[in-house]
Amino acid sequence: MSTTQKKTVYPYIPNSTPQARQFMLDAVNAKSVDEFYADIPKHLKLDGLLDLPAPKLSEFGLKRHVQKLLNKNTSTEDNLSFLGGGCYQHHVPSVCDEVNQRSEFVTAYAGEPYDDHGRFQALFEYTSLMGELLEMDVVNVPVYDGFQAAATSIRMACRYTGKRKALISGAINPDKLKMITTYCQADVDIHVIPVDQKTGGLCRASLKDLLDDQTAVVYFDNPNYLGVIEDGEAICSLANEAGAVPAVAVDPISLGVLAPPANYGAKLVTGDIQPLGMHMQFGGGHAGFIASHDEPDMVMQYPSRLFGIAPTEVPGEYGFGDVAFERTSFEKRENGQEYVGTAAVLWGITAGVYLATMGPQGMQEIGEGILQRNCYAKQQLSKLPGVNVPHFDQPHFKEFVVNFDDTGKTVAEINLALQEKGIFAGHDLSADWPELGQSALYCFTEVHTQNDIDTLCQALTEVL
Amino acid sequence: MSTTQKKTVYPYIPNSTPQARQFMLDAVNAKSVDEFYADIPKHLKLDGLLDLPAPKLSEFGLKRHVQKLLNKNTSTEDNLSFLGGGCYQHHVPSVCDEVNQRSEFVTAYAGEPYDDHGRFQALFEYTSLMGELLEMDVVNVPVYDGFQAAATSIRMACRYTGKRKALISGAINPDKLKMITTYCQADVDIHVIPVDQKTGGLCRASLKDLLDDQTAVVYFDNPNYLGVIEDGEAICSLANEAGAVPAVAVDPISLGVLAPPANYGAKLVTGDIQPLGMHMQFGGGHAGFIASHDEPDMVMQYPSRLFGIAPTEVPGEYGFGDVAFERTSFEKRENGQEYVGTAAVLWGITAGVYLATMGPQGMQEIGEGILQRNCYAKQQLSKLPGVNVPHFDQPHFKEFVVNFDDTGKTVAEINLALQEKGIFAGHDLSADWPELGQSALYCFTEVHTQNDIDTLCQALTEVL
Amino acid sequence: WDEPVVMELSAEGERGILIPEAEQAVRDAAANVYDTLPSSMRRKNAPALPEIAQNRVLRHYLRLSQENLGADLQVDIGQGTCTMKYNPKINDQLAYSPKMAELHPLQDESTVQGILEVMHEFEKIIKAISGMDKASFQPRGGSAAIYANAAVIKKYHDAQGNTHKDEIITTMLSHPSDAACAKLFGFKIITLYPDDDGYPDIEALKAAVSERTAGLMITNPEDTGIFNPRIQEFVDIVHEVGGLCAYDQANANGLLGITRARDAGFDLCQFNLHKTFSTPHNSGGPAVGVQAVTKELVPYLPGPLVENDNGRYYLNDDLPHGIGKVAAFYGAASVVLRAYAWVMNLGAEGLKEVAEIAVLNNNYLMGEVLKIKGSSAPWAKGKRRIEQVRYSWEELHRDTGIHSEQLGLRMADYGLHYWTSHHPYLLPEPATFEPTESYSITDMDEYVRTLKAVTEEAYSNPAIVRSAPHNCPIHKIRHDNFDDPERWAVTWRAYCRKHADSSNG
Amino acid sequence: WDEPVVMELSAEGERGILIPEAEQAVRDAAANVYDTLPSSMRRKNAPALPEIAQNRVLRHYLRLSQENLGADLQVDIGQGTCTMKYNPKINDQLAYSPKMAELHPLQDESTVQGILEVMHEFEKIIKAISGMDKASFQPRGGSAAIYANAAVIKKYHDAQGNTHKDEIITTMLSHPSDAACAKLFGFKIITLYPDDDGYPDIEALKAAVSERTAGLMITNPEDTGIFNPRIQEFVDIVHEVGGLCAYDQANANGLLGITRARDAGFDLCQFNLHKTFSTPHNSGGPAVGVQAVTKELVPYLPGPLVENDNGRYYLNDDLPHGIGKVAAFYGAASVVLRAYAWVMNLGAEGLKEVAEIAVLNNNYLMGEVLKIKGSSAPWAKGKRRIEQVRYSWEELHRDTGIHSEQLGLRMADYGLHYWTSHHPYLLPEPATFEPTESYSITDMDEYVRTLKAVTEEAYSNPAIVRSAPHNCPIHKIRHDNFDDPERWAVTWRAYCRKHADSSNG
Repeated sequence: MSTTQKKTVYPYIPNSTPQARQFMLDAVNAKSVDEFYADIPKHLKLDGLLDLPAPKLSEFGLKRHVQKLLNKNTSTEDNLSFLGGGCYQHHVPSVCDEVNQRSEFVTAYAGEPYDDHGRFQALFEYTSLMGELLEMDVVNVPVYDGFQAAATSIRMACRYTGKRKALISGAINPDKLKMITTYCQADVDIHVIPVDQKTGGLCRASLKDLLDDQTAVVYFDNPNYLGVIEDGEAICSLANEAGAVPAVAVDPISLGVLAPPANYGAKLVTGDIQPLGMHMQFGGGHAGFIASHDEPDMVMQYPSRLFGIAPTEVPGEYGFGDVAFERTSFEKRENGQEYVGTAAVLWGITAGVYLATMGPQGMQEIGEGILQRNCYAKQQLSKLPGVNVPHFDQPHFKEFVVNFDDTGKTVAEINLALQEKGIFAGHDLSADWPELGQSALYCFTEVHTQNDIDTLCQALTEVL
Repeated sequence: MSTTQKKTVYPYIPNSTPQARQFMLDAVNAKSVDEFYADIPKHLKLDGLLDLPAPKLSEFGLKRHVQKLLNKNTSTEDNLSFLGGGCYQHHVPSVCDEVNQRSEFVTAYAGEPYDDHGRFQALFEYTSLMGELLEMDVVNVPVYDGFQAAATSIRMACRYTGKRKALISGAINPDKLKMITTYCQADVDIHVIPVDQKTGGLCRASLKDLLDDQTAVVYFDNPNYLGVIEDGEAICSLANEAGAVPAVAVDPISLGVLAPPANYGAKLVTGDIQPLGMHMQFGGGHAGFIASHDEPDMVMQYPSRLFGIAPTEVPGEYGFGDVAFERTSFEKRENGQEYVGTAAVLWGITAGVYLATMGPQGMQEIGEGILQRNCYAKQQLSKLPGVNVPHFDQPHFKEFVVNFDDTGKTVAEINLALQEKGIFAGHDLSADWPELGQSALYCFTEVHTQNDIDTLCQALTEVL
Repeated sequence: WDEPVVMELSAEGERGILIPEAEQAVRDAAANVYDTLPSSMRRKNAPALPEIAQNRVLRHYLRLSQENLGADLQVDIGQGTCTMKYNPKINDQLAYSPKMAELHPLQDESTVQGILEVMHEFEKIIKAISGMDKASFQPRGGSAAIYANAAVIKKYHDAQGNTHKDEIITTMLSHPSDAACAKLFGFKIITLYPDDDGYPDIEALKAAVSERTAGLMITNPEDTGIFNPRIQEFVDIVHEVGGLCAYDQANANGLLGITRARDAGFDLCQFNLHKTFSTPHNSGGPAVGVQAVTKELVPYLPGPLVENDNGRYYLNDDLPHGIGKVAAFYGAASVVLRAYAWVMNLGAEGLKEVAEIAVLNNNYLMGEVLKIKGSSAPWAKGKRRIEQVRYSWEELHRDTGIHSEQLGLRMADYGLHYWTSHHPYLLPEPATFEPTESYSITDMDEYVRTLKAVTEEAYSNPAIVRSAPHNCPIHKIRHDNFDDPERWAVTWRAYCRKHADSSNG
Repeated sequence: WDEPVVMELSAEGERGILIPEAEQAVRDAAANVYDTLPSSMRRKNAPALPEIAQNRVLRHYLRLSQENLGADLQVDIGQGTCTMKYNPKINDQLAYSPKMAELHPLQDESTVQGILEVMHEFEKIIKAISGMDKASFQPRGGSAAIYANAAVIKKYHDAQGNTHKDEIITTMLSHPSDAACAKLFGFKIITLYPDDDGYPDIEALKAAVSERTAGLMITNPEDTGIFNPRIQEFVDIVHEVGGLCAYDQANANGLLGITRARDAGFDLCQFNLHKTFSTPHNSGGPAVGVQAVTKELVPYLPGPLVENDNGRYYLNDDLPHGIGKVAAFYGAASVVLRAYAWVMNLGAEGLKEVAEIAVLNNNYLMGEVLKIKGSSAPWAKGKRRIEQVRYSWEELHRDTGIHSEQLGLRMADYGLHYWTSHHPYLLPEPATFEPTESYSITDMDEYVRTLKAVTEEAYSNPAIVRSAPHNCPIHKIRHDNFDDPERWAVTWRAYCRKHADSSNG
């Protein structure tokens, strides 16, 4: 009656039936699978089974087990969230989910431009759409995330200029700076440009001091980590005058209303496409882009794959393929540029769907709506007793710093109290940015209604 | 700055741009769309706009609005549920969701066997898989639900025999009986066979009394509405001896362990495929099947579409098409059999996926597991003070009656108390089945662990 | 793909999924579970289902899905009368939420307030659109709603003691279910044919009505796309003899916010949510047919109705005079949810835009189609159409010998749908196109361009059209297997039995 | 489908989606929002994105998806080394849950205990499988984990003051990233070539090691499927000179539960969850490369690590000696979730079954492939392989002039993948097949049958192979557009600029 005695046949392993196993062993004239492992020395072979938890063999048992774990999480659908700091809550259009959950894209990998034509075209379209947003002619197949893109852009600039001094704006995500430092350690000398405490922007005077003819690159985020929109033109001009490459990291969702860095002199532009249709996924929705003008010397510095368009033998038909493949480590191992591997193609396809769905007007409206909400939130928050917005007069996109020093409470205390009211408050900056005192980074996007902002203010009033 | 003044362009309506509208008006030489409505008398034309709520024009606004409504629901994923009574909580294999959410199936409709070959094949496979489960050669394209299938089977039997007396087991969902009564009113005389209070099964003696040579059909559910497995062979024999068609409604998920009605003499078999891979959806996951042997006189009684297989002009290739289409109201209007229309094809495809995934062993194991859990639950529940299982000694599949008369509490009171503990208790039978006193119908399937059953018993102990 | 029938994929012992086993204590308690079972109730042999590993099952069905043309994949204006419009993905997403998908219909009302509110709010919307006083979402399809309307007509007359009323009048170009469903209740069916202009013949109606007339069940516009301007007269004529009038609104897409069933005097009507309200066709259901009626007919509606008592929603099944049940539980609630979301996204202005663009698109398309040699739009010459047009290829057939159906098979080669029409063909060589509001000018032009190319083939190379399809998943099917009881096979087991020697397997 | 580039679908004014507008009060408050903005920061012209209605966007991408061959759709054993296995749908479903998808990485740890627990539990699993003491899921891909390993090696030696250690040894048949990532840290790369039997050359290793050796980064089995039996000697030799050994476990699928990295003495290793642990390849990521190390190297790991303090999970970023960050936040947590679910479904016995069937399948496949005329499996003659085989069509090429790559293009005509190998080709006319545990005997036989048919064409009708593909979405691409800066075009705007006259659009 019970089947426990019988060997388990696994639904994911067709040939786990005893019949199939025996058939194949017979076909290859082997007594047991051990024969295939003959090259593994006996003392390296594991005795017995791995020490793993008892399996949930049934799909239902597995589902229930994992769901129970996930139910321990409280998500941003459960709570109202004002967290930003590099990962953003935006509306994900349903077409993005529909396309990126298509089995054909989910389970594809490294097929050729013929059998996987659709993937190549979708990626070429992604780079083309990004190209319009950025007003640049070259955009890479996505790298891991904005951190990676930034780090690579700095190395690219150094190779391009043949110099090794990099000036990096301090108004940057501290983790990103750590990543860059590790990534560039062998070939780049990193200098951090301090933040102007008054404006929350890069300190222009310091930049001038640091900048010299040995400088390969001036790198800054715009909007920067503190949400401030930098005067990119002024900074890029300084860099260009000094013969350094201006490299700008940008939030692509801002580009319906903010100028693309190419327009104010940037030569390398990077960023993270997570805002363009990716769910946050606890930080799993990131992918990085690198863009430049179509200057061959710069193009040859890309470590990433670049997909180009070309006619086929049939008039009117397009095909796609790798541009200048010999740059890559796939082709030249350690003599290629940096390295390349599986990164985040599905998010590139998705960002393409996002931009095609949004169109020029959608991008303009979403940018403007975010500016407006930040403006309103700044005004409302700074009305609360003891609450200050230190860079109130600066232009902000999406986020800004809120200071609580005058309330006599720590951000940690305030955030805990808000969490009990179902609100994920702004990210606590006090550890990484002691100079800002008890401050938090609050983020407002198109998902926030006036009522959400008012709810936050009301809750803060009760908490403070 | 604001776009509120401009005409809304709707994402779902490409030609809602002013440009497109004007282009088409020009092309057809019309001044305005009013011209197309010239045939509608002026006084029938609506003045102004419909009185509807203000729209949520943005996808995000819409999503948030509807999610807020849905969040007022508590689902069977939130609570532990023991509800059955015709709609059942089973595990839905992920492949079922994957296939029935495929855009190609979701948005298809009435294409031809060539352009929609996949849909035709998937449906033919569904009927073929059901045919194996039922051991019958003819299975229809799904009708609306098991209610519809039962009602139609009764009319089919009457047409087949040329008689109009139908005996219907009283151990039936009361709503189903209502549906049958309305559906059959013009041509069928309905007689209800009472329930044997002791066994919870159809009263065999009454059946014998009611049965005569004018009887067209003896219809019963097996397992019946109270969860009891009827002695189908005994009942079918009586019907067959009297020249009546034995028509049995069966829960298809029971057929890995229970005999298919064809094996005990049934000539028409119906049921609902909701258990075979459909989410409950507040009752939206239903679809009905009707099956018979391949007897031409019976086949010609089907109102539904029947999909057959046939070779094509290319050897080794199959195609699919409508069998005996001229039976239908599509072809013969009021002279066809009953009527046919859009019903529940996607659930048919899904049930096919379910059966192909489960295979013979899956169906056997799931049936056995359900029998076992019911057996255990019966034992545990009847140990509780004041709790009785009136048909304890009968074989049950999936559900059984639990009586609370001796607790001095009503089912309504008990269920409310359990609900506060996060449990959806068994369906209250006291209104529809006063003869059972304060009783409820408890359902146990493969989704219930021992711990779930014990949790129920513990909660009942606390509540009683 | 050259994909076998699923039964042919079986490999002994393979599993597609494993089942949660009962715990040891449960199995022990149930050691004798089979003993109470009559032995004839125990299944002796496992069902001969195939044994297939999970990824092979999936691969099979994914391949079949790719051999199918959903509206999402092409310009689906060739299935006239079917109203193939865009089914927004956000609505599907919402419907897949566990808060919708995992609701049991017998849960306590306090735990399903959200979906009840949706149903109640959507009923208000339907009332606004139709002018009716009450609506039911029980019927699981358009024909089921027609059935429910016929049942209400029957019940109403029974309640009035109108036993003499045993005739229902419909038109030849109304959906066949209007006739078939009425017949189910024992009504005699009187079918009006179109007059020379394609309008339902009012003289024939006058001749048909009598004391025996129980009701009129009629579509408007009919599948010709021609609106019957005398519709109110039709209603009045039937009302005069005490009959009820049911408006089959399967073709309502061009009329949303333009005119309402109630305004023309109808007593009942029905909408197909999977047509007019953009819910997916799902390859042929699940669906919802909305039944809406005037105050006078509310007592006869099927149960339960969704009611609101001071903000608390509940299901009212206390309908002693009602027709009872027409479906299990409450119909397909998740379809109602999708339709609600669709209307809430558009609002009153948006619905009117839907209607107007559907009609504008249709008239634009008609202009383009009629430029093709061999085509015509008979009846109501020179008049505009509402949301679809019944065309005729009579001239093309005369010129080339090619039938409308053959054009359709050739269109399939180009990945486009093409539907002739419901039988019987009142017009020779018919075809019906309905662009809805969901297709752009470019889309329509593409369809017409292909259609033109096919008709040109009919003139220049009729053999290639006659032998189509050439570029479909399969080639021409041998139809003699479908009507001969000796040869038809509705299941694989029947096929194997009847065609053992010719089997490919 | 003959689907244009998305930019060509634009129609003036169309919208794909509408954006939630800020409320009037918000807009009023922000009336002067642009005033603080430097004018050069304001975008002057809207980006030249296409304007497309929603259903047309969707139709476009759905069609592209159908022009793509996912592993779900075919017998994907032709992409050797890629470990194309079944990606269970249940794991995707779980990952799409809002409780995973809608988590912000900076939420308070108390609100993300579930996903932290998953990561912590999965780390235990990785520890069991590798024998290592600690694992990080930060790297967003296999190469990123190799990068992280190189960084740890660098950091370790820096911390020890081993400034003289500036060489990394790898093998020519290890993944190119092993060489490239080490190079990033300024290491000099020494590459060992296989010996005559295809094994990494131990004599060459002995010659290569020195005081300067910082470490060994090596795959085993290499992409040949040949297990290096002297692997422990390799490790010992490097350890003797104070180097660290990193095991690139990209090819671990045949070794799960069979042998562990730690047992052979390795200090670091890495796994690709999207290969060995069945998470989807996603057309090339997102992915996770697991980095696992011995106790001694834990201080150098990237942060944060997931720790458990009496049942409370937290993120430990207090790693003063660590390499810092290698990715934003915590890598791709939903990929970890899927891998966790996969292992939890199989358990220890299941993982061993995975390995054994992957290896058995591979050896069965090898037997069948080698029956095809013109094929060979050079190196380690007559020996069994682990999970894949590098084949050579040298003989076929000699006989017919057809290259391995051309066979691949012809296989594409039959809807099957075929991959030659990473450059450079150490073997002439290489091809690499890896059946994994996910394919059945029938599947493998089907693949081999097609391969055989293609090779027979090479012998009988080489022209048809040489001119392939014939049956793909597109025809042969003119490759001269990809390497010439005057002609390459990585975006549509570049294409239009450079090829204005030849544009199809």
